[in-house]
Amino acid sequence: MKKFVNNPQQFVPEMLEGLALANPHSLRYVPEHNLVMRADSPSDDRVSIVQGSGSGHEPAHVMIVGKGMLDAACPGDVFAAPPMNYVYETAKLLASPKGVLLLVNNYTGDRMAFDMGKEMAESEGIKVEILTINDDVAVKDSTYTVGRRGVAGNFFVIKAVGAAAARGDELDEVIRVGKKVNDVTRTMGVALTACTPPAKGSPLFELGDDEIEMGVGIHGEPGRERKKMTNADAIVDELLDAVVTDLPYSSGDQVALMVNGLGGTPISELYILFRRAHQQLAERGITVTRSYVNEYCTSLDMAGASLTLVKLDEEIDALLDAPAEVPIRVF
Amino acid sequence: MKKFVNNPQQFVPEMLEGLALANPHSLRYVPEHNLVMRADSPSDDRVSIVQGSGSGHEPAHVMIVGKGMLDAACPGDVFAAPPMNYVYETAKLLASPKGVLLLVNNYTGDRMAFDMGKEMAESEGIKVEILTINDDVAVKDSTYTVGRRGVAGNFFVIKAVGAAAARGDELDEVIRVGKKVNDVTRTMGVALTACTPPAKGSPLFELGDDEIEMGVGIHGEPGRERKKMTNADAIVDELLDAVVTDLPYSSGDQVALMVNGLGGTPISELYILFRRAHQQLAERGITVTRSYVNEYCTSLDMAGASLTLVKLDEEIDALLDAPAEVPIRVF
Amino acid sequence: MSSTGQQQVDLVVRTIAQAAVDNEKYFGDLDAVVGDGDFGYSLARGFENVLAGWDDVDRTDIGTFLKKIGMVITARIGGTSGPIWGTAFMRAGMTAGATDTLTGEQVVAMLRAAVEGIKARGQAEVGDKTLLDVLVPVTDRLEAEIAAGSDAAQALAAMAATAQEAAEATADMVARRGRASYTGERSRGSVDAGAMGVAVILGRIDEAWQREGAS
Amino acid sequence: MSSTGQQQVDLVVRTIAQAAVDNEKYFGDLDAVVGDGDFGYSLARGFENVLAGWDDVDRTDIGTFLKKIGMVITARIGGTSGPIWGTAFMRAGMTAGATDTLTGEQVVAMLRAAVEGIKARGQAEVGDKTLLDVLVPVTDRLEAEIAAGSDAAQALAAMAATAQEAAEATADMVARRGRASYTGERSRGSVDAGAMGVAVILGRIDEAWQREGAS
Ligand SMILES: Nc1ncnc2c1ncn2[C@@H]1O[C@H](COP(=O)(O)OP(=O)(O)O)[C@@H](O)[C@H]1O
Ligand SMILES: Nc1ncnc2c1ncn2[C@@H]1O[C@H](COP(=O)(O)OP(=O)(O)O)[C@@H](O)[C@H]1O
Ligand SMILES: [Mg+2]
Ligand SMILES: [Mg+2]
Ligand SMILES: [Mg+2]
Ligand SMILES: [Mg+2]
Repeated sequence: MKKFVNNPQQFVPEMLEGLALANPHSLRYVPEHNLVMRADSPSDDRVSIVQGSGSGHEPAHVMIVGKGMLDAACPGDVFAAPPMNYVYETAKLLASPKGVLLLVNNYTGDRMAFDMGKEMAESEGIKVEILTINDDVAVKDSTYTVGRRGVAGNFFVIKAVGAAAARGDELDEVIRVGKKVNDVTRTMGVALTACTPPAKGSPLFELGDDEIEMGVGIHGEPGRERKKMTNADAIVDELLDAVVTDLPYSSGDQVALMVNGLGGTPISELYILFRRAHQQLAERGITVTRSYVNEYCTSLDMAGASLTLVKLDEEIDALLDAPAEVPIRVF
Repeated sequence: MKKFVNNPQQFVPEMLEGLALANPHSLRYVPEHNLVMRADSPSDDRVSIVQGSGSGHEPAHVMIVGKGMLDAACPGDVFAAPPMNYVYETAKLLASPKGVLLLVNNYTGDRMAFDMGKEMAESEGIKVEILTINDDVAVKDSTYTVGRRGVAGNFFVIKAVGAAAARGDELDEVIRVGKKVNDVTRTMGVALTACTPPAKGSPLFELGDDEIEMGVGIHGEPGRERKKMTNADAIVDELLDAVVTDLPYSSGDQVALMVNGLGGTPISELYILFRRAHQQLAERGITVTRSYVNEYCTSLDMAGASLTLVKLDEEIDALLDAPAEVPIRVF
Repeated sequence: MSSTGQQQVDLVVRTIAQAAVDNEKYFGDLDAVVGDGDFGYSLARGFENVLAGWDDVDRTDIGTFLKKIGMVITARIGGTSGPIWGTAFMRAGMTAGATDTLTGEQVVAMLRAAVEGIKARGQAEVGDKTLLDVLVPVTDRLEAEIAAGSDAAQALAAMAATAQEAAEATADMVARRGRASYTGERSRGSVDAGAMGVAVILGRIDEAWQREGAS
Repeated sequence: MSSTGQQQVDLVVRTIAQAAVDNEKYFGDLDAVVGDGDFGYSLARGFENVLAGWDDVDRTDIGTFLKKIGMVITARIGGTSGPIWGTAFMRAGMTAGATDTLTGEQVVAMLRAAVEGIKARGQAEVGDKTLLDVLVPVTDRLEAEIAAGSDAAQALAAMAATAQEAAEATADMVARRGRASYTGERSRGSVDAGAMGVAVILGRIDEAWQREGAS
């Protein structure tokens, strides 16, 4: 393993320490609960927005804590949902009279921890709700499984509920907005290489030199199928077809298009994917009016990408357009 | 090679096409000259700022064209300086009565192309100057070589001259500011893996599983020495020592600290490096007042990072603080 | 079947904790096949905490002791395993209650309570390819051994054997719960990490008991 | 030594262009050792352009022809090679002037002019480990061959041999110009990409000439 790591067990705390040092005025880091929060949260005038999940998806979610987005991120260890206690402590620290909204990507471990944490917080009189995000179309929803996974699309839910909370919306209204965005958001990803969790020290799975994993999860979970490597355009076409036909998005729709890098893919390649996706959507009569090309929700150092579509209307467009101020920035 | 590529020869044009599609209102893409420019440039009231260089360093420089930064980027093919004609055409398109400033990283090919392009533009009455950037301390300057390389530190020069140009400064003044920033900026990088140029299709150099290249160039050029892999803190200490002692930066200084990812390293690891660098600078009595942790100037998909320091004074701090609006953004 | 006291409970729980720490890499590799590879890491970090606070755990009675262990696990272990394993220990402790000794029948009742807790927490059933597919047959086997008049050592040896078989049998199942379930048919062919984890740990308890359990 | 006309100039330039295209990978690999690996790509893309516009190049006279070729190269080839190779062709063309034939002495003068152009453009000298370390001995050799009364074919064969030796000798040098110079002592031990490129191309010219040059 060649990574910038000291003690793999300190991977997350050291990262959070670095984040806090880089943002001394805007962030507060609470090491006891592995927690990063806005220095000026909670506020009596605002629903507090909290996102929890395993680590290893940076910038999601610790690096999008800030004005107009998250009040706090409650990360677990790499790829592991936070233990219930962290959730409980986070809810307590972020308690606002307007309520706390816990955003949870749809994974068994995360849902359990947040359900339990919520119950404990409620038993102390804190107003808490959970909103589950499940945008990944890779694996067909079925009664036998726990439902679709939550992946990069959660950025849009966060942005929208962050904007709604910032303008003072009540908890119910914030939840309505978040659900609405989740309902029109779909994602699928592909891996060119496996990621290497620091504590494991070797690739999480084996992919041949000419193989890709179509529909991969952001924790390296297998997806739809393992396929032969092909060119960028063909990969986009397959991802896009799966995403477009799922909602479905149709001719006349205006959409936000996100090309999200999974950690090891340079942004030059992401724009090559974006180009094709934009062109193919145009062919289907779908207009891209908001563009997102960057790393949003990664899988450590995995080479790969995901495509996300959000169907826009005036309300969602305005929420995505609202200002924000977060540690992940360029200047 | 597993990369998102169609035809390797179309790597740069397809990326630029994607970039233009994602920024239809703010950017103009001129395929004949491989050029990306602000849609509203040139302006009679502003010196035009142009950066040229080979491609493969994205987001540098095509993704930082926008208000407060570059008026145009004039990229060549991957790792190859643009041909002289592109430079000449760019200067013509960006010609402003206040002048055109060409920013050039210090490499033989780039300097030749820009010198020749400048001469040609001048012969048509265009006011053009060149500012050379050379922040890389990896290889000792000597009369035998062509001088230090220009690497990630050029972001700070761009940001400063962009801000100076935006407020209407004259060309001389913009150049003064740019030189001033370049003079107090130092960088060194390290590679954990080699990058794979799309047209080559295989890694540019061989690095053993336990080896790193200390002082690597952003085109994969060898640096100071090949060493055994070690932990994150030890790597930071070596980079930082080289950078700090070069200017030198000393106790009482206020600095901007940049941890720049080289393309294949996730941002989580960059924050682990930042943490150590910040702590070690504090031990030396050097205060970090501006923090930059992201990818700025990459080397395709290379895993690795560079550290940059800029010694701040009020003037530089204000320029770095000025607003900007560029395609590389999160929301 | 003779009764079991705090000393034996200590032995069993400490063996579980030590086995989790010792098998960090193996359990992680099992989880990497169709999961995300963190099962070993999560268990190891959590049970390290159990061992670190070992001497200070409240031992007023066996029920209290197990509930406290459950709380440390829930507080410290992330992922799916924290809530699942924490719930199991807490339910077992609640069922044991304020007692200093346990009969075989009581242990069966505790295991049944743990199973019910896991089912409720994970909304999982036998056959979903989880640790339940080992825990349930193991509990059945204990019940049968008691009925047949086996002593604790005999019962444990039998349970360890059943666990190993049951864990291996999960290879033929399709995962319907947890992260592995996303892969559908592709989850077939490899054993469930949690199920094999329980089997390995039971093997270690069996060994430890034969060595020290009677003392 | 007999004189050379446009037909032979065509042969030489087309051979250079074709050799650059054919050796893209090899030249790139040479440049990857202590450079950035793009030398082959840059030359190939530029000379592809030369070949694509081949029939339309202005052939009013040899000087004009070479200058036009130089302009295509400068316009199309990036990196260091564009300005360097473009300058070489333009200087050679300027020295040839408005003529339909070239004597051996004229070719020597053209090569000297190209060398001076490269030196000025690259601020490089013999011994800096660049293509100059092949071009200069090759020009000297041509001059010596002419003095010795060799014909064009003999001279070319001799030049190709000299070029190969000179290119290999660059392995012992430390780069003082170009990207390779950053590596200092570490640049020793591998040949210079540009120098070996010129040698390979000269070998191809030699072959082509023996095959078609007399016609
Ligand atoms: N819903 C569930 N109910 C019961 N057990 C489960 C459930 N989901 C997963 N498990 C068990 O947990 C194990 C995985 O644990 P762990 O790696 O901690 O979870 P995660 O998927 O969150 O990374 C699985 O092998 C399985 O035995
Ligand atoms: N300053 C210089 N003057 C003359 N030739 C040079 C100079 N620098 C480099 N070269 C030649 O150019 C070759 C490299 O060309 P190329 O790969 O296009 O350059 P770059 O370093 O810009 O990628 C070297 O092998 C050398 O022969
Ligand atoms: Mg997990
Ligand atoms: Mg180059
Ligand atoms: Mg797991
Ligand atoms: Mg080169």
